[in-house]
Formats: sequence, C-alpha cells, structure tokens
Amino acid sequence: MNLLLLIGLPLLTAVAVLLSRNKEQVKWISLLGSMAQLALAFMLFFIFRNERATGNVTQMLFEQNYPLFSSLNINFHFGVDGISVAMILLTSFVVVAGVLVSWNIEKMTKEFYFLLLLLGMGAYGFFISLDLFILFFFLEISVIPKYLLIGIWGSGRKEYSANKLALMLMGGSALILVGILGLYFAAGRSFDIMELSKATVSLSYQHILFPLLFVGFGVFTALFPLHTWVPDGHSSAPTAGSMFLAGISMKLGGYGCLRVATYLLPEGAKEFANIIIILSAIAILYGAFATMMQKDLKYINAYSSVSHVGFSLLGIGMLTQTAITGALMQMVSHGLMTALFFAVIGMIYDRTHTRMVGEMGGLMKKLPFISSVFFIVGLCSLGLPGLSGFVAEMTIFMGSWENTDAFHRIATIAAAMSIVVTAVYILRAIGNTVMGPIRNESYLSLKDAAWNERLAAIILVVGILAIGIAPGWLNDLLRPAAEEIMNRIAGN
Amino acid sequence: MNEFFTLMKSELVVTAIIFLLLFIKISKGIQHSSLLSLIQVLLLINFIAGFFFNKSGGLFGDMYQTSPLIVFQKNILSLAVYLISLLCTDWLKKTEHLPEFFMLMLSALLGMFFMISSGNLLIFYLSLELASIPVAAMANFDLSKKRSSEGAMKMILSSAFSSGILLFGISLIYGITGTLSFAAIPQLLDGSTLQIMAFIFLLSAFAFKLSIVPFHLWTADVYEGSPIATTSFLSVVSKGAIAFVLMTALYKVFAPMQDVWYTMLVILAIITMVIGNLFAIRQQNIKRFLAFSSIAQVGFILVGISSGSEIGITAVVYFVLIYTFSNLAAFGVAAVIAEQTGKENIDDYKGLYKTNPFLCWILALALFSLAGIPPTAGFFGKLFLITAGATKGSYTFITIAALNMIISLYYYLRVIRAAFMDKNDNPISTIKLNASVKLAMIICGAGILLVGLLSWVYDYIHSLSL
Amino acid sequence: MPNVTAIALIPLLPLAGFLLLGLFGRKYLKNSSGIIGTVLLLASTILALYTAYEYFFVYGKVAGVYEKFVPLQLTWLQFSPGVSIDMGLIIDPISVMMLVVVTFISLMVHIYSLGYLKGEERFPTYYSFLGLFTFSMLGLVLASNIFQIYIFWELVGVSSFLLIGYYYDKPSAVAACKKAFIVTRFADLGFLIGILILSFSGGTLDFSTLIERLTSPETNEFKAAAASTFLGASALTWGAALVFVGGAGKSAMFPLHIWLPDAMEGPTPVSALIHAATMVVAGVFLVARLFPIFSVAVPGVLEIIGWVGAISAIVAAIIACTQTDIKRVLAYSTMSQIGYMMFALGVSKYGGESGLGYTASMFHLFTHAMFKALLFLGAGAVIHYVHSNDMKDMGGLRKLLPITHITFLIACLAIAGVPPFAGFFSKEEILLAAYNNNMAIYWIALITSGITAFYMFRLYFNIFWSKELPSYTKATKGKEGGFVMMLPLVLLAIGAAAAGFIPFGEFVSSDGTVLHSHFDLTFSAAPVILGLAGIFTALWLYKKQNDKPAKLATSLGGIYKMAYNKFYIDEIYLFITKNVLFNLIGRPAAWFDKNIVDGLMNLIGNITQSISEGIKKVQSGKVQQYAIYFLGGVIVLAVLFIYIWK
Amino acid sequence: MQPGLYHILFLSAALFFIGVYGFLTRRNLITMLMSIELILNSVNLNFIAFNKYLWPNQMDGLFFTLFIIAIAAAEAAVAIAIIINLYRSHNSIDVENAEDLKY
Amino acid sequence: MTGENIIFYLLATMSVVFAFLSVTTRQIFRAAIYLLFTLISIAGIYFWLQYEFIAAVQIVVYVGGIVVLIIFSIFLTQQTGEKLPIQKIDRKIFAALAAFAGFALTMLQIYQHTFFETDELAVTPTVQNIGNKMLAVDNGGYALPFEVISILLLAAMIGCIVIALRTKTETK
Repeated sequence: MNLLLLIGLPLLTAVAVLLSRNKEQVKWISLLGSMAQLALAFMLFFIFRNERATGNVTQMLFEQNYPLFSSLNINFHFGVDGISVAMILLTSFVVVAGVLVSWNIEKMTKEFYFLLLLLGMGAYGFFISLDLFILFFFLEISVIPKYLLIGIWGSGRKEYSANKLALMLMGGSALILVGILGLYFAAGRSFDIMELSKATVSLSYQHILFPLLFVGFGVFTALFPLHTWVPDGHSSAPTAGSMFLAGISMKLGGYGCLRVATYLLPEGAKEFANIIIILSAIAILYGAFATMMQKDLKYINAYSSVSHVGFSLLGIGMLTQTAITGALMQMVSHGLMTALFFAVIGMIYDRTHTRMVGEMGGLMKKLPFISSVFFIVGLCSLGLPGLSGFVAEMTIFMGSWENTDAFHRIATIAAAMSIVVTAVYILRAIGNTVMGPIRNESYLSLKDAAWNERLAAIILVVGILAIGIAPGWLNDLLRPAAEEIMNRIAGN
Repeated sequence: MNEFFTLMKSELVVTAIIFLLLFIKISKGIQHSSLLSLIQVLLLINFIAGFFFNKSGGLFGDMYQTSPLIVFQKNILSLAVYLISLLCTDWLKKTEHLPEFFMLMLSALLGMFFMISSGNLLIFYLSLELASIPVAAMANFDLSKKRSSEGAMKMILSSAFSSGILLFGISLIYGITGTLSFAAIPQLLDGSTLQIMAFIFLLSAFAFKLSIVPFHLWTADVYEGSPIATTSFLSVVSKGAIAFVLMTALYKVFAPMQDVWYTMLVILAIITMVIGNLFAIRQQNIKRFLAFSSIAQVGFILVGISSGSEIGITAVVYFVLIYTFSNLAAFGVAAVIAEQTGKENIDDYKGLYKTNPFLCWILALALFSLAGIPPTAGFFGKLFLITAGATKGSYTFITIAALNMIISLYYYLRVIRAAFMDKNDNPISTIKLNASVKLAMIICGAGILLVGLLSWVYDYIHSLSL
Repeated sequence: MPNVTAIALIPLLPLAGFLLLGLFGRKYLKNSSGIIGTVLLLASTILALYTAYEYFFVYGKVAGVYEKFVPLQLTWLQFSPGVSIDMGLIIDPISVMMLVVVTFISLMVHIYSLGYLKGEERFPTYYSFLGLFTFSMLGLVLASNIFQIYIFWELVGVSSFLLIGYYYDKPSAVAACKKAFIVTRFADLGFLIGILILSFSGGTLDFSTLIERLTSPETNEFKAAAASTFLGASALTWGAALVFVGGAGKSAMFPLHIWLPDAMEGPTPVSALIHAATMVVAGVFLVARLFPIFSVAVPGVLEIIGWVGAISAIVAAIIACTQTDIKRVLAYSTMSQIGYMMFALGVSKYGGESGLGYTASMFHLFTHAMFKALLFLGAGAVIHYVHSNDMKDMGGLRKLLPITHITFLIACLAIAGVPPFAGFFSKEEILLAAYNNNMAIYWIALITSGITAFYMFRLYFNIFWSKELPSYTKATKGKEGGFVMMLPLVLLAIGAAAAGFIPFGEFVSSDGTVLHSHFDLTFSAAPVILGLAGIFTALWLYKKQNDKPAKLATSLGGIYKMAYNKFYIDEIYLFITKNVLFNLIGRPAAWFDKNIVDGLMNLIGNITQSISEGIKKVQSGKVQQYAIYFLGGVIVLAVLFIYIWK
Repeated sequence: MQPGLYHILFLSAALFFIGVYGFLTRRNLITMLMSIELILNSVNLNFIAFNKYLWPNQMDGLFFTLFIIAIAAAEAAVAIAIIINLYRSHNSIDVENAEDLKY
Repeated sequence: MTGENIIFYLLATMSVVFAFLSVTTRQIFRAAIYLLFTLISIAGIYFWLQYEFIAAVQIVVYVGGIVVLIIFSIFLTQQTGEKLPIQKIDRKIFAALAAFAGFALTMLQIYQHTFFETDELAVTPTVQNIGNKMLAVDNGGYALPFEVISILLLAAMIGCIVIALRTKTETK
C-alpha cells in the first residue's frame, strides 16, 4: 500500500476545496474527501493486519524512501507499524466527525474546511514519517491552522488563546528542534528513525537530549506544568477545532514522546522516567481536581483532557510493555472520546447558546439523542467498562503495577484515585446539564441533532465501543509495536 | 578578452543598463509608464542573463573573482531587484525621477556585484561605498517628505562613520600584512591582539551594513523614512550581498582567526536575535516592524555563518533566496497598501481579509515564511541555518536561537491577527492590484511555497558551495 | 458438562433486550417494550432454572463434591503471557444459585413494573435499563476472571445509576444517583487496587488459578506475596482487604452505606431488584467468590469483614427504627440484613462443618432476596396507592389492600425470623455460625434480630393498622394494583414462606461438599423470643394511633435524635467532600492553575513586553547616540576578545 | 628623536579619535561632516605611513589613499545634498532636530 | 633634533591642534578654516614623507574641492554670526570617554605589535609609476578600482542632482 496516499488524499481534497465555487461544494467535497480518508485508513488497517497475519514481522511495513535534501541526508522516509496505524485510524475518525459537525459554519467556509483538512494532513504525515526532519515538518505544519481556526472562528478570548497555543507549541517545537539536531549529529548525520534506533548515543548525550525532546513533545500533549494552552485553546476553539486539537494534535505529542524521545533515547528515558511519572501523576490528579471546579463545559473537558492525557504519559514513564500499550490505547481512546465530547458540547452550545453548566438542565427531555451521547461520552471519560477509556486505563494500571517498587506503586495508586474524582466531575456535569429540571423555558423548543451531527456522533461512538467492547484488535495492533520499543529500552 | 566578457557578464549587463538609462534620461523621449515597463523588461533580461556562461575565474590580478556560486548569489540579487521593480510599481509610477532612481539602484547593485566578486580589500571597500552611497540618495527620493531626508541623513552619516572605522581597520590590516589581496592576507595572520582589533574594526562595518546589534540602530529609522522601494532594496538586496561577502571574508580572509570570530558571531547572533525580536514586538509601523524583524533574521543568518563550513554557505545562500521572496512579498503588500491608502500602521490592517483576501494570503505566507513555519520555505531556510549552526556542537546557542523563534512568531502573528481576526468597521477598502504587482506577488508566493519543498534547489546550492 | 449456549444466553437475552429497546424502543416499540423485556427475561429465567436443575441434579456433583466448571473462556484483553482479562462463564453452586435469584427477582420486577410504571413516557428506556442491569448482574455472577467481575461490577453500578436517576428531572433523584455512583466508585478504587495486588501476586487474573496459587503455601506466588509487606501487612492481606472495600461499597456496609437510603429515589421496583435483592449483595458474593483466599490465606481480613458486617447490621437496625419514609426503613433493613450475610462470612471458615457461616450467608442471601423483594414490591403497591412514601400518610390500609397486606405480613414475619418462614432458617444458621466462632458478634446479631422484628412491625402496623383515614376509600382511590402487580407479590410470598425449607447446605458450601443443617430447638429459642418481643413492642406502640411513640422518642432524647439523623454520617461525608475535596483541594488546584501556572506563562509574556518597552530608549532617533553605541560596541568587543577571552 | 612609523601612527590615531569625538558631539550636520573628513584623513595618513615605512615595495597604500580621497569627495557631495534637502524641510541643520524617526 | 624632525613635529602639532579646534569651536566658519589648516598640515606631512603626488591631490581635492563645498553649504544653511548650539554635557563626556578609550586601546595594541617589514626593493611613487599602475589591468594594476570609482562618482552626481534640485522640480 502506498502511504503517500495518506498525505496526497487530504492535500487533494484541500486543494479541491480551495477551488470549489460555493459553500455546498466545499462541504460535500470535504465530506467525501474525509470519508475517502476513513476508507483509506480502514484499508490500511486491514492490509496491515493481513500482512502481520501472514507472518511479516518487519518492524515497519510499506516502507518508502525517497531522497529529499540528499546533501543533508534528509529523506522522505515513510512506514507504519501498529502504533501508526492506530493513530491514523483515530485521525480519520476525528476528521470525518469534525467535517460533519462543522456543517453549519457560515463564516469563511472554504477557508475553514481548507484548514481542517490541512490539519488532518499534517497528522497523517506525522504518523507515517520515519524521518525526524519530515516528522518535525508535519508537526509544525499543524500549528498555524490551529492558530487560525481558533483565532478566526473561535469564541471568547480567542485571540489570547490562539496566541498562547501557537507560542507554547512553538516553544515545544523549538526544544524538539534542538533535540533532533542533537540526535542528527550524535548519530552521524542522520534523521532516519530506523537508523537512529540502531545507533548508540552516548549516555551524557542521551541525558541532555531526552528531556529536550520529551518536554518538547510534552508541550504538545499537555505535560504538566506546560499544559496551560490546553484549557484556553480548547475552550476558545470552534467545535471542530477543539475536536482536532484534543483528538489529534495532542496525540502528536504523545506519539512523539514515545517514538522519538523514549524509543531513540532509551537511557535518557530510564534516567528521567521517575520525573515523568511524578509529573504525569500530578497532571492526572491535579487536572481532575481542577476540572471539578470548572463551570464551563469546554473547560471541563479541557481540564479533564489534561488529566486523561496524563495517563498516556504515565504509561510511557512506567516503561513496561503493557503500560506503553496502555498509553497508546489511551491516546486512541482519548482522541475519540474527547473529540466526541467536544462535538456534543458544540451541539449543545449551538442550541442553548451557553456552555455554563449552571444555566442548563433537563436537556434530556428535548434533546434525547444529544443527551444520550453526552452520557456515553461522560461514562467513557470516567472509565466505564465497555467503553474505550476503561480498557486503556486498566492496561496502564496493569502495566504500571509490573514495577514492583513502592514509588511506582504509589504513583499508580495516586493515578487510580483520579477515577473517583473523574466520576465526581463527570456526574456533576451530566447531572446539571442533561438531567435535572429544565431551568430555561426557551429550551422547551429545542430541536434534537440533525443528520450530520448524528452521523458524526455515531461514527465516534462506534469507535469508542469498538475499543471498549472488543479491545483485542487494538491490543494486537499496538502490543507488538510496543514490544519493539520495550526491546530497545531493555537493550536487546 | 573573451574571458573578460563571460566572467564579468553580470556587471557588464548592469553597467549597460545604467548607461542606457542615462541616455534615455538625456533624450527624454519616453513616457513614464512605458519607461517603467522597459526597465522591468531590462531587469528581467538581467536576471535571465545571469544563468548563462557561468564559469569560475579571476580578473585584474584576482581583484575580481567569480564562480558559479558567486553568480548564483548575484542572480538572487538581480531577481530581488526585478521583483522590487514590479512590486513598487505604484510608487515608481508616481516618482518623477524614475530613470535616476533606477540608475542609482543599479549602481548600488553593481557595487554589490563587485563586492561579492571582490578579491581585494580595495575593491571591496570601493564597491561597498558604491553599494551604499547611492542607496543613501535613494533613501531621500521622497523628496518632499521630511522623514525621507531625515532617514537619508542618518544613513549617509552613519555609513560614513562606519566606513571611517572600516578604513582604519583596513589600514591596520594593510600595515600588518602589507597586502590587500584576500588570497595573501591569511598567510600573515596569526591572531595577535592588533589583528583582533583590526578585525573588530572590519567586522563592525559588516555588522553595520547587516544591522547586527549594537550596530543596527540606523536601520529602523532609515527603513521607516525611506520610500518602500528603497527599504525593500536595503533590507533584501543589501543584506543579502553583505551576508555573502561576510562569509567570504570570514571563511577565506580570516580563516586563521576562526576561534575568535566564531565566539564573536555567537555573541552577536544571540544579542541580535534577542534585541531585534524585542524591538519588533512593539512596533506599529509596518516598515519599522519589518526592519526589526529583518534584524532578527540577520541574527539567524549569523547562526548559519558561524558554522564556517560549506553547510553554512549553502544554508545562508538558500536562506537569502527564501528571505528575498518572503521579505519582498511582505514589503510588496505594505507598499501597495501604503501607496494606495497611505496607511502604514499594523492597526490599519485590521479586517483586511474581508476586503483584500489575496493580499492577506500573500502577507500571511510571507510572514509565516519569515517566522519559519512549514510548509513555507522559511521553515527549511531557518532549519538549515540552525542545523549549520549546530555543526559546532554548541547546543546552548542553538537552543537560544530556537527559542527566539517563539518571540518572532508572536509578533508575526500580531499582523496576521490584525489582518485575519480583528474586527473593523472601517477596513481598508478593496485595492485594485496592478498586473505587475500581482505577478510579482504570485512569483513571491510560489517561491515561498516551492523553494522549500523542491529540495533540488538546496542540493544545487550545496553542489555549488562545495 | 453444562450447556454453554444455554448459559451464555442467560445474560445475553437481557442484553439483547437492552440493545433492542435502547436503540429502537423510543421510536418504534413504545407500547410493546414492556412485554418484549419481560418475555426475554422469562426465557432467561427458564434457562437459569434449567441450568440450576442440570447442575445440581445432573452433572454438578463429581465424587460427592460440586465441581466448578468453566465452560467458556474467551480472551478479551491480553496483558502478558498468562495475564489476561477473559470473558468466561463460571458454573459453581453460588453462581448457579445467584443466576436463579437474579433472573427470578428480575422477572418479578419486570412483571410488576408492567403495572407499576404503566403510562410512563420513558417506559422503553426503563425496560432497556432493566435489561442492562440484569445483563450486568448476570455477567457479574458468572464471571470467571477477577477483572471480568470488576467490569460487570462497574456496569452494574452504572445501571443502578441510570435506574436511580430514572426520574431525571427530580433534583433529589439526580443527587441520589450521583451519590450512589460516586460512593461505590470510591469503594471500587479499593477493589481495583486490590485486584492489581492480587493479580500481580498470583500472576493471573483467572479466579480458579488465582485461588489455587494464593491458597497453597507451597507455591512461589504465595511465598512472594506473603513475604512482601507494606505497613506491616503482607501484600496478600492488602489485596484481600482492598477487594473487600469494593465489596463493602457495593453492599452498603458501614461506613460506605450512605448511598443506599438515597437510592430509594428510584422507582420502587428498581429498589426491589437492585437495592434489595441483587446488586447490593454483590459484595457478599464477591467475598464468597474469593472465600478460599480470605479464609485460608488471610484470616485476619475475614475478622474485619465479620466486624464490619456486625456493626453495619446493628447500626442500620437502630436507624431503621426511627425513619418514617417506608422505603428508607426498608433500605436500612436491607443494609442490616446484608450486614448479617457479611459477618456470617466473616465468622466462617473454609471447608466442612466449620464452613457453616458461608452456607448460612448464601442461604440468607437467597431468602433475603425473596422477602426483601417482596417487601419492596409491597411497599411499592402501597406507594402506588397512596402516592406518598411517608408512614404518616398511611394507616389502616389492610382492608383496602388485602393481597398486599397479607404478602407484606408474610415478608415481615420472614424477616423477623419467625418460624417457619424463610428468614428464620437462614438467620438461625447465621447465629449458630457466629455463636461457634465469635461470641461478641453473636450477641450483636441477637440484639439486632430483636430490633429487626421491632422496626419491621412498626412499619407494618403503621401502614396497615394505626389510624383509620376516612379519605382512603375504594371509591376515591380505586382498586389495589392489577394482576401484573399482584402476581409477583404472591409468587414472592410463596418464596418467602417456603424458601426456608430448602436444604441449602446440600447445595452450597464453602468447599462444595454437602453440609447438613442441624436444627437445635434450644438454640433457636433466644432469637425467636427476642423477635416476638420486638413484634409485641411494635404492636403495643403502633397498633393504634397514640402518643406513646412520641413520648418514647422524647424520653430517649439524644439517642433518638442521633438515630433519626442517621448518626450524622451523611453530614460527615458532606463536610469531607465539600470542605476537603472541593474547598481544600479542588479550589486551590483550580486557583493554582489559573494564577500560578497560567500566570507564569503570562508573566513570561509580560516580562518580554516590558523589557521591550524598557529598552526602547536605545532607539532614540539621535544619530550621534547611535554612533556612540557603535563605538561602544567596537570597544567592548575589543576589550572582551583581547583581554577577557584569552 | 627621529620621527618614525609610530609617531605617524600616533598622530593619525589622535586625529582619528578627535574626528570621532567631533562626530559624536557636534550638533551641526556640516560640522559632523567635517569630522568625517578628519577621520578619513587620519586613515590616509595611516596608509601612507605603512606604505612608506613597512611596504615600500608596492604602492598599495598610496593607491588606497587616492581612492579614499575620491570617495570622500563623492560622499561629501551626496551628504551635503542630503543635508541641504533636509535643511529645506526642517529649516535647521541641527542633528538634534532631526529625530522624528525613533523607538 | 634635525630641521627635518622639527618640521614634522610642527606639522603634527599643528594638525592635531587645528583638528581639535575644528571640532570644538562654536563658530562654524572658523571650524571650516581650522579644518582647512589641518588638511594643509597633513598635506605637509605627505610632502615630508616624500609622497608629493598625494600631497598635491590632497590640496587639490580637499582644499580646493571639499572644503570649498563645505563652505558653500555653510553659506547656504547658516545665518551669519550665529553660534553653533552647545551639545549636552553628558553626551560630551560619553563621547570623550569613548574616544579616549578607543584611542588608548588602539595605541596600546599598536605599540605592543611588532610590525613586519618587507626587505624588497622600494618603488618610488613617481607620477609615472603611479600612472602606469593606475591603468594596468594585470596583477597589481588598478584599472578595475578606477572604473568602479568612476561609476560611483557618476552615481553620486546623479544622486546629488536629484536631491539638490528638488525645488526646481517642485515648481514644475
């Protein structure tokens, strides 16, 4: 399978959007394009599984390598393993849903969809890159669309949030840049991940480069205390923007933390694992407690994202195969869940014109579909079995517990404590919005979800359920890849 | 003699155009607008001519040297001049001294050509003056504007002062080595303190022309005061040429003192980036804003130069090419708006997207490229500069450089924000773009998008710089 | 071998009902939803009974012992070789017994609800939730893997949440469902960590393997687990204790019981099903499931369990005496009865005669399901008729609601331990087990049984005797609920009356061997007399409306007030959540985020801005000043590189 | 004492920095220009001295001086033109008055 | 102390003193005249060094050209009898400090440095030699700089004309 399709298709769609003449065309082209991406992602998934089933155990499949800046040894090197495939699937789900929920964007429709598709393309490119330079290129490519999406179509303190987001992400990129340059020179002028994974980088170098890379990518994935762009950015963004931000963009960081920082610099990872664990445990609990005090639905989800993403980082910091698998599951799960959450919040906001929990109530009566989805996503967030969040969190806990010393155990227990706090804030949110008496008479005339919203929600719910009910396929996808990473860490 | 024509081709073409313009001026036969078109065609010819007969070699006892890389550098400058002639059509049409303006500009260009090709301190000094005195006159071309003359005055005085110091340095070098030839000087350099002193005098002149902090203070004032055509010439062509020469000077002439100048460049690069960025944050006038942003960009160029290897040369040449497109696009937009509405403040750009989406996208592309955001070429340019800077292994330096990109992003976003996001009841009305302006903007836009992604450009430069 | 399909269908049929009604109920199956749900559950019940028959009488016994079968086990999520979450079916005496209980009670509730909730707008939703609950509960009892039980444990919790919050527009219902979920969730945290500890120690998540490895002192796992200690207790102790915390939460043991009385906000049939007969005994079931580990490996934990159960039993009984909301009285009584089951396990040992407590506990679980469901459904019928939960609004209903009255009386007698009703037998065994092992608990249990009889009959007299309210006539209020409501009452009443005669020890015992119950008249005397004393006190106080209860209440003073206010446990919780969780942690965290973390970022921005503002004077516009900087730059560089750098 | 290279270098350096001082302190633009001429002259002196005392085998220094003189003339001419133009718009050639462009 | 030496010291002192006076006097006209004297003294030093051609050029170009230009521009821009404005004292102090520091530093380095001397045969700077070199294109010839400076002078001329003739164009 030609992986370039994954970049080409969104790019083509984006260009087609630019060339289209009216809003209807824009919307339908985007929808068709994103559906095609979804189909492509599924195709990739099945072909990948098939390859693996037929005994192809090469670490990366469908590798392609074209020289780009040959004098600097930069190559268009692509390839996927299970992690990438999972992330690509996630991306395609969120892209379709994002396109669908933005159906009623009136302002600058063409530009909006163009940027959305560009963002998606950046993510695909990022996940298939095996060359750090190209990876960085795709990582950076997504910063400006995010900025514009928030700044132009956002709400609230949008300029401030957009600025903060762009600058903090830029700060992260700056660190990453230094980190990958360090790797480049340390390993004899190569950006190639596969080559770097075989190179030996001296200990002292690893100890410098690892924090740079990890913190750099950490900014993207809301590593405590560099998470402050998350609440503001997410809450100010338009619905699809928040979905992309939390659903895809934050995963870029997590993926980078694992694939680049941890995988390529295992000794550094070991050295700093405890700090990662402490920070992520703090993020988990602190994010959860901070969420508890929020009154705006978007802030609730944004802070809870900090908490949930903390789990992925915790999993990475635990450095066991199961925990890493769990961390990856959490990324996928959180991506779907949070995208859905934002979609639902957007739907509610479109109708009630408020996001304040205190001003709603009894939405179940008039908006049964939306409310039910809200319910499902809330339950997923608090880790209910049968939904994806549970699977991921439990895998992380199981993996974390494999470390037998008191430090890791206490961190695990602390992280596990968040499930109670999560229950508190999710139920508060649910209880005050969809349940309870109707506080505002005007809500009695609200209309339930339209077809596009239903479709978007259903796509994401299906994703959540597919992981929650039968996690085996995802596990099979991620575990061997995590094993490769663990092998490198363990030094075999 | 045949060799003379092929090797000095670039200079000869420019000289020919200067004299052609002189005759036209004297005969006074041609109308203003057709004259402009003629000039634009001539400049295009000049640019295209640059691609033929590229050979290495020296003339006049190696006072003049050339090589494919040097010709390529000259071509970048020619291209920039051509683009300026297109972008500033509006202003150029209005000015009464059109042929004179171009004569001056081309003289300056000629000076830069000689400067890039120079193999001798004398010719270097002369061409440096040739490249700056006419520009000072050009700065005063908004004859009736107070600010224009003020800017010109600041420029000519500062530049005279700096060349005084430069000359003092050259005289010391001459005293120490007894030669002015680039090839002979390094043989007698051993890094004694007087040599360092002389080198610093010399470097300060480079720093002055390149606007390296703390020798940069004239920059913003002159940029703001001058007509935009002059400003863009100053900020792109002049900067580019000096950057090229600085590399020759450092890598060839002062090669024995590499330890000294490396550290010096690191210090200068850091303060240049930081100060340039800090000043740019606060600017309201778009020209002044771009002035400080270009100072910060120069800091990045220094990062590349500090590498002292062919990676550095490649990165700098590549960056200057990209910078040409990006900065000219930004200046082009500013020029069109300033010329048609008289508005030069960033706040005036609020709500621009509603009325002028094309201009906004070009502006956005340009600024993103300057900020180093993919997929624009600026990303690659900056990245390669930093990569070049990292060859020496000083990661603190690289980290500071990389972190500076945050501040720079901040102020570029300010403009973007004004144009795209801020609401304005009275935005600048829709501007009708001249065909040549549009053409130039499209060229710039295409350059910004393609130079980075088409990697052979970089590889080609690399093959030249080996 | 058991029939896998049949067993698998038992939970899957309600699940099908849930999906069917949940997805299409509201639109397409509005009217038929109740019937669909009931029919599916009927099928499920029949299968359960069939399975029970097959197991107990056909193939279950191998060499005189009831074997444990795991006819189906699918890997659901593999963690590492040997450690995986499996979805399996376990067939052993207690799971079969629970299958019967759950399906039967659930069926009763399904039928009952047809009448009770008739005309509700969200009827299909209600049935789909019931289906979900039944599915989860059945999954829980059939779980073959400790993580599987946790999964269904949580699902049970959420279905309980959904059903309590069925009247979602009532703020009190919303509060109650939230409370129920959060409190049990808190307990589940313990359960989860317990699972982590046990599974890590045992190197497996599978029940059978786990029990096998952690009960025999020879295995490496056992040695390792016993050797690693934390705060003076071994890993095994911690694991078992934490698992019990989970059980205590779900079973509303003191002090995690506070959610149960509030849970009565749900529809009454739901209370009968979830908060009386099935879900709340999950904790007991869990302890029973892991009983070998508790009893063999960590008997200390078992002692804790015994005491927690005993305290819950008596505290709840005391509170029940003072409540006036009839469902709350029943809720406390439930808690008290579960306390019985819990301490019965706590005083039990593994194997043979000494395992009497185990059998007794399961026996009581079984009988309690019958009479408590009956009590709730009866109370439901009363509420349905009176439209109030409060005793004060009732009285003299015996003539108006004859069937309800009789069945309710049977249930009261059963719970009071009056022979020959079911409660008598099971309670007798529990007391005997306690007597054999722990006298202190025995005395508590004895007193509790007296109090139980008192408050149950207080309830009974208050509803059906006491005052005669003229407003209640057949004319104004219509008839007692229809056939669908009465049928379950009658069926359950039969159960409550006769279940005691089942020779339970034949079927269920700690190690699968047969345990013969021996009946000792002298031993039974004390509880029966105490029970009767309780009944007569209630009769004296509440038969007719009078001021004796009020006087008694005033004479008891503080004690009464404390009991009436449920010993202020709710308030303590409220204090903790509000002041500690929200004000002490949540608020500072939010503040910290907004002001410190966020502020730091903004501060960096502001500092940059103000530096930028501060240095603007350098660019003074004066060309000579520029030259000074120029010269200064040259001199500084020169000095730096000539004198300092070298 | 026989005057030699160092004496002339001392002299030229003195002239140079007197010129610099003048450039930095004179408020009149024309006098600033005069200071520039001083600076250039001192450099010329340097070149001639080096040429004479150290490198008499060639005439590099001499030629350099010649060209500097020529450039000084050109520079002065342009500068004066600009100054006169400035004078027309400002009615003053005080450098302190020409500071519209700043910050 | 020979007469030759005395002449040198005299010229040197004159040039320094007049230079100093030129940058400090408050009468602009006097400043120009002092500058003139300095330039003439320097021409004298060229004579003293036997670089007669340079001395001649110095007098022709500087005294005859630049100083005249300056004086003309003074006439154009200055009311008679007006004294030059006084610079702020702190600026003066800073400038003096910087200039002195620069001077001290430079002299220190120059004295510490031992200059290398050629031992090749000296070339006498006769007008003929200079002329030959000036237009030679081979190694050591100065034809190219000559061309460059001619362009520069042309450009400067154009610039001057455009800028200085502003009023004329305005009236058009």
